[in-house]
Amino acid sequence: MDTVFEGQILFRQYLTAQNEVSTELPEWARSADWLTTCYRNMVLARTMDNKAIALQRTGQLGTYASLLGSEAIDVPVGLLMQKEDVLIPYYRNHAIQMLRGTPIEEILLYWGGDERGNASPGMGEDFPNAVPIATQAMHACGVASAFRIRGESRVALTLCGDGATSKGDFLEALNVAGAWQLPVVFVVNNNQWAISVPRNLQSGAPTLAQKAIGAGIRGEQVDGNDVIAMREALQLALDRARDGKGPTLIEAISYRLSDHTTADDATRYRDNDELKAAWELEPIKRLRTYLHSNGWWDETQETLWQEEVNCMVQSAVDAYLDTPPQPIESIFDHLYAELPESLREQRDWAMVKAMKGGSHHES
Amino acid sequence: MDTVFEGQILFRQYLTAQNEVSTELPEWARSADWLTTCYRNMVLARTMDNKAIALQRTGQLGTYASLLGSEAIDVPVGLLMQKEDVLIPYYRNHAIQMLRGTPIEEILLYWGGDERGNASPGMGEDFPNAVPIATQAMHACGVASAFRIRGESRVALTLCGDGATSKGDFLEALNVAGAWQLPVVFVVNNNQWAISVPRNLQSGAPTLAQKAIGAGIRGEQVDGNDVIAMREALQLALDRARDGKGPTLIEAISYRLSDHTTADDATRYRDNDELKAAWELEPIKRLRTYLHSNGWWDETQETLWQEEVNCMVQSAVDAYLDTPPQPIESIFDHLYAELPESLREQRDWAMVKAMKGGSHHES
Amino acid sequence: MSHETITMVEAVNLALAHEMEKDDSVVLLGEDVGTNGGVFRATVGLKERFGNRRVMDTPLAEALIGGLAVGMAAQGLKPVAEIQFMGFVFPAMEHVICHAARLRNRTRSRLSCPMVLRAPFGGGIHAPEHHSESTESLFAHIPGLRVVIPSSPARAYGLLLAAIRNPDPVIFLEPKRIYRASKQPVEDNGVALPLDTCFTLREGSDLTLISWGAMIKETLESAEELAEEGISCEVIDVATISPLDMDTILASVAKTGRCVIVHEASRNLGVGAEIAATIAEKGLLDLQAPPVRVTGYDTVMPYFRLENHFMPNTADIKDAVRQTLEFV
Amino acid sequence: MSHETITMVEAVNLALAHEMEKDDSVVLLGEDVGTNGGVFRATVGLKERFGNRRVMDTPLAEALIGGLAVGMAAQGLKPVAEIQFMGFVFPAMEHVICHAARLRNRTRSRLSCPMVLRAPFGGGIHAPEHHSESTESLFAHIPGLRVVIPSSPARAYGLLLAAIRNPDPVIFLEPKRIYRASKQPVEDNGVALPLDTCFTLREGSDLTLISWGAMIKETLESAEELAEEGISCEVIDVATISPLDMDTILASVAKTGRCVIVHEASRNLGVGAEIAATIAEKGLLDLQAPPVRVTGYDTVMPYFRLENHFMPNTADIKDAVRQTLEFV
Ligand SMILES: Cc1ncc(C[n+]2csc(CCOP(=O)(O)OP(=O)(O)O)c2C)c(N)n1
Ligand SMILES: Cc1ncc(C[n+]2csc(CCOP(=O)(O)OP(=O)(O)O)c2C)c(N)n1
Ligand SMILES: [Mg+2]
Ligand SMILES: [Mg+2]
Repeated sequence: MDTVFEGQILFRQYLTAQNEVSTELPEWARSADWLTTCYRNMVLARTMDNKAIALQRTGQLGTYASLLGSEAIDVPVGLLMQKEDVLIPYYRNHAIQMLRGTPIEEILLYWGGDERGNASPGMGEDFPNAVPIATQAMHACGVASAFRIRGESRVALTLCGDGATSKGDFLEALNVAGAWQLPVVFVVNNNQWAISVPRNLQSGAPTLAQKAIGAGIRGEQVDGNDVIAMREALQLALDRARDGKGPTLIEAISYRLSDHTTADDATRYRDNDELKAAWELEPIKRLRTYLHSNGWWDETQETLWQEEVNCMVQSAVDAYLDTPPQPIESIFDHLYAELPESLREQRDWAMVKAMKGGSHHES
Repeated sequence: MDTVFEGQILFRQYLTAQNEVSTELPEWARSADWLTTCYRNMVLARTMDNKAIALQRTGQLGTYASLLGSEAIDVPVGLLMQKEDVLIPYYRNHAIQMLRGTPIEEILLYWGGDERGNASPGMGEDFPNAVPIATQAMHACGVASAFRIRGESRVALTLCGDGATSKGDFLEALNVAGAWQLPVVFVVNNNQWAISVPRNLQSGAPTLAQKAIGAGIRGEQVDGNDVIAMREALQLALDRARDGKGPTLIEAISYRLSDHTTADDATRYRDNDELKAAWELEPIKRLRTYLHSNGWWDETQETLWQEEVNCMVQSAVDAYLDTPPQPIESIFDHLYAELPESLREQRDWAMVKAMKGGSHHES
Repeated sequence: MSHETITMVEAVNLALAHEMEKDDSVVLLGEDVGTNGGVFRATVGLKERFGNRRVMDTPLAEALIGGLAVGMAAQGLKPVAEIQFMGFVFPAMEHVICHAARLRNRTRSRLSCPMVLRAPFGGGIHAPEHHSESTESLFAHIPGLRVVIPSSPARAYGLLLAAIRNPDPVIFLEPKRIYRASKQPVEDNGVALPLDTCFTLREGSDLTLISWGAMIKETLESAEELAEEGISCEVIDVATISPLDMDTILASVAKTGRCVIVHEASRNLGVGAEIAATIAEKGLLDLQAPPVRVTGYDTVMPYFRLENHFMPNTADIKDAVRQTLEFV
Repeated sequence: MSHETITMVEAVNLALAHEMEKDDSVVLLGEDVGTNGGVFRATVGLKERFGNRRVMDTPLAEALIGGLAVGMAAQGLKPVAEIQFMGFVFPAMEHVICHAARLRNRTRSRLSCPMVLRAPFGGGIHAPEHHSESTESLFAHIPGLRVVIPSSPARAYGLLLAAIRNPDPVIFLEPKRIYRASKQPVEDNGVALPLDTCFTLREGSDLTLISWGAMIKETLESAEELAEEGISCEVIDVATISPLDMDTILASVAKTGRCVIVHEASRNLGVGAEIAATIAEKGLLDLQAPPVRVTGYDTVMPYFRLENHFMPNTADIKDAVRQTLEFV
């Protein structure tokens, strides 16, 4: 029997949780610059995240999906994408949105149940959060197709979770990306859980990266707690896509250190020892240790930066809490470019009902 | 970088189009028994197919999907599946249906636009043809799940085309089959075309069998014009599934020698040279040559069998053409187990309208 | 025999447990229905009790959930599949519409599809986008399906038992806003409710209020408050949205001469359209006023900060009733 | 400027070619739309003319077709996506309902989704199962979409131009039974028709006939034959199914006092339900007889040997008209 296909998946890691260098470091990782920027933003991301959870717990935010444990995936994505690239995120990528220009108060606005949180001019052409799982993977292919049709050197980057890799949308998207050699990068944040469903129940495949093989595209597995590995993998994938060399699937191995969302209670289904073990691998401590050991970061800087970050987040929270709700007619005014005649009556009713004395008046 | 996964796809073939043995033959292929049975049924299948096309051309059948070029895939499937297994076919598997016990006249009835064509008691628990592409792959997993839940040693076997492998249903089905280690066999009839879309536009993957790798299941590529290879691959897959060793994906390489259906005209999009070349590889001639060269079949047998087969098919055609249409109330009577009260009025109208003098009377 | 005071979501759980105990062919599948017991706890304890062969956490894929259920049902199992929120049911539509609804008809009853597709639906719990829609109409339009919506713990119990036992596919939609809104004594007696009849929850003579699901709460409250004004409303819980029992509705409207239909879904082609159209067609001469619909707007369900504006409330219902009564 | 006598499917092709010529951002995608020119030849010649960057044969996956179109449209392209038959649209529903219909609203108009989803639909050509359904109602219920159905070559041309130019998603359903049923002179002048108004095809005083798509043929024939009996019917082609122009319909019913709605889709929650309900709600006092619906049954569309029983014909329409006129 002839072998008609052979494939393999490699695992990329430079810095272990024990602060050991497991693969020779790339040149750029031997200087402070990018890594401290990365670190600062990871701390900012986590601070924002903590604050959002606190807001939710006090009834000032809706159900919120924490990014805890994704910092080493999302911050490098946010730093490495070009402005003209397009982000097609899932619902856990607030750090990327922030780095690409969405003010924190607008991110909070979204999680506060207000569509204006998707309207920030800072978002440029980026997609809003995708709530229906994996649908964004196809939109990314549509965006990438538009780039190809117009002959633009831009990249569409999309993210999803490990659970999302089971959904047809993700798989159809990988397939068309391969068939059309689209300038798209798929990043799977394999945080080991899809709400209560563990990774091994999602798929019999030993790696999720090998789903790339089924679609005939490049795939690799990366330590998603190691920003050096993430930068290397992402830069390669982005460059290849931009240069017309086709799509890449990156499976970033991480761990969901939080509950699924604030509406979830992971202790119902998840072993506490597993969680503890995962905390040993977490990305911020790992990077901080590396920065410290190179003398690129110290306790004073840490304290100052944490203070600065607290201020930034607090003023964003204030701005968020000060934002008055949209007028009710907004639900009509963005439905179509122009209000259809047939909706005018409903819009009028809605406004009357919202007025003082109306059935839907909220004081 | 560590290698975390390695996989390969092998191509199985024993008998080439040049009547050469390319791999050592299995023991059973050194005797006439199974191979002549297989041959007879392939001739029967092709005869039935020709007749169906003729019926369509003369307005006595609806749009019909020819099986021409699939004989070496479908006849082995039909012979090797056990009666208690369940077939979940696509719309090109008439030969399997026939071999599993559906009278030819009932197969024709289906293509004549009559639901009774799916009702043959000969079909047992087999599914009817799936018209929406790839949906059957999931039903097969549902059937296989039922076997697993009840602890039965049965296998669900499902087929689809190369085009169908792009659809989420197929890919989600492969994935769950792997995750749950279901007793299911997926056979892809890669006949190189999905209506007008050639195989290379469907996917960037060099083989379709490697979609199994993405799902973490066994996959292999087989010469779908070589019944010996098909039997070997199928038997192994069926045995493994029955023994609880998990699912298999078989990519059978064939060629759609016909138009997509009788409603299609392949000359609009397909090169005639390609078609000619494909005829050189076709399965019936290949097997006949092998049988002849072993002295297991001769011209007299051929003539006699062809006559017999013609009679069988003709009497099925006669029976089909003699079948009166269903009464109109049949469209109500199988909608629910019991007719909902609210539909009684519509059913009554329909019957009145179908009566002599009614608006829908057909004489 | 237990006779507990329970919530609607507990009643769902009770019915599932009852039927799984009684009938081995009943199996559950869906996302997070196993160890987690469902994000609303509707299936809590069932995996522990009946094992993971019968309570299956599926990969994250709704088309798959629909397709698996069809395959299992064709094999004579009675799968009860959960879609985590109705807003995520769309990938399963092809299996529901093209297969579940048709398997019996397609095979002239050789095969059938006794499955239930459960999904929590509706707004009012301040949930994220896509977690609050009411699209029962999309299923109700499809011949071969049944669409059932309970509005109380007892009806959830009895109707879910009926849905599971029914030999055809049932879309069972659970108004999550009232999952825990109130408790009711529910006897775990295995008695199913009929799937072909509306429930008249309150008799009245001036006007017929027609509703279902979570809005039954506001509808009943409105009727109560209107009674204090001397207005006597009959309240009908449609419950079996499709096939629709128009006889009960028409008889009530023949008696009262006036009706107001209340639903949370968008107005255009909401189930209220069919009810109003049929009343006009078959009961025109009974009507002393136009059949009025009090519904969500023909807009996308707003994010939760504005969602209360979208949903009808008792003031809206009472206004519509008064206006209808004033019509001459 | 050509002014040819063409069929409806040729008019579709003409409109596509016109707009692709004029506007680089118009692109086509779908199964077999390229070299093959579509299974009905609606896109024939366009790949040769505009290249395979702008005319894309997709892999066989309808969810993908929907999802790609959303992504392209968000980028400012104007994708015209073909679903080969409406019976295969269901995998694309999630993208249509959750994304196309909402992208503008979700982003407060930062992004939008100017896509067209074309699909041939309806029965009467003796096609296999799933090739003959009429499920326009499922889309019409969804806020944020437009649903448009032409009934003649000229309206196909003008409405398709309007659909492509429209800044929001349009579901454009082509009644394939009349793809080649008749020819009409169509001037390739690039003039679009409005998307917010019904077309009154025939004036009349006794009764209003309301229909769309292929059934317009039978409806007009019925009106003609009834005219010979001295019955004067107004005929309205709804065409823009959603958002629905009820003003034109209500004005006509106010004039005639009677109406019959004709559609091929199943009755329960077919678009006729909304029309009848709104007539009852807003035009009750104008009605001299119940609004009657002549429709397909609430059954699965039968395989083709019985399909003619399912579809309304002129005898049915005329009976309904006479019956409505006899109502007192
Ligand atoms: C189509 C769809 N089905 C179900 C859900 C409900 N849901 C939200 S998140 C989630 C799990 C996602 O897990 P994963 O893809 O691993 O991402 P993670 O949240 O772990 O980052 C589910 C089932 C949804 N949003 N969309
Ligand atoms: C969901 C769906 N989309 C589209 C179609 C129309 N269609 C019927 S057959 C076909 C091509 C199938 O090609 P392939 O899977 O290779 O099978 P083959 O017919 O070549 O054996 C298409 C697009 C369909 N039946 N179902
Ligand atoms: Mg996850
Ligand atoms: Mg093929």
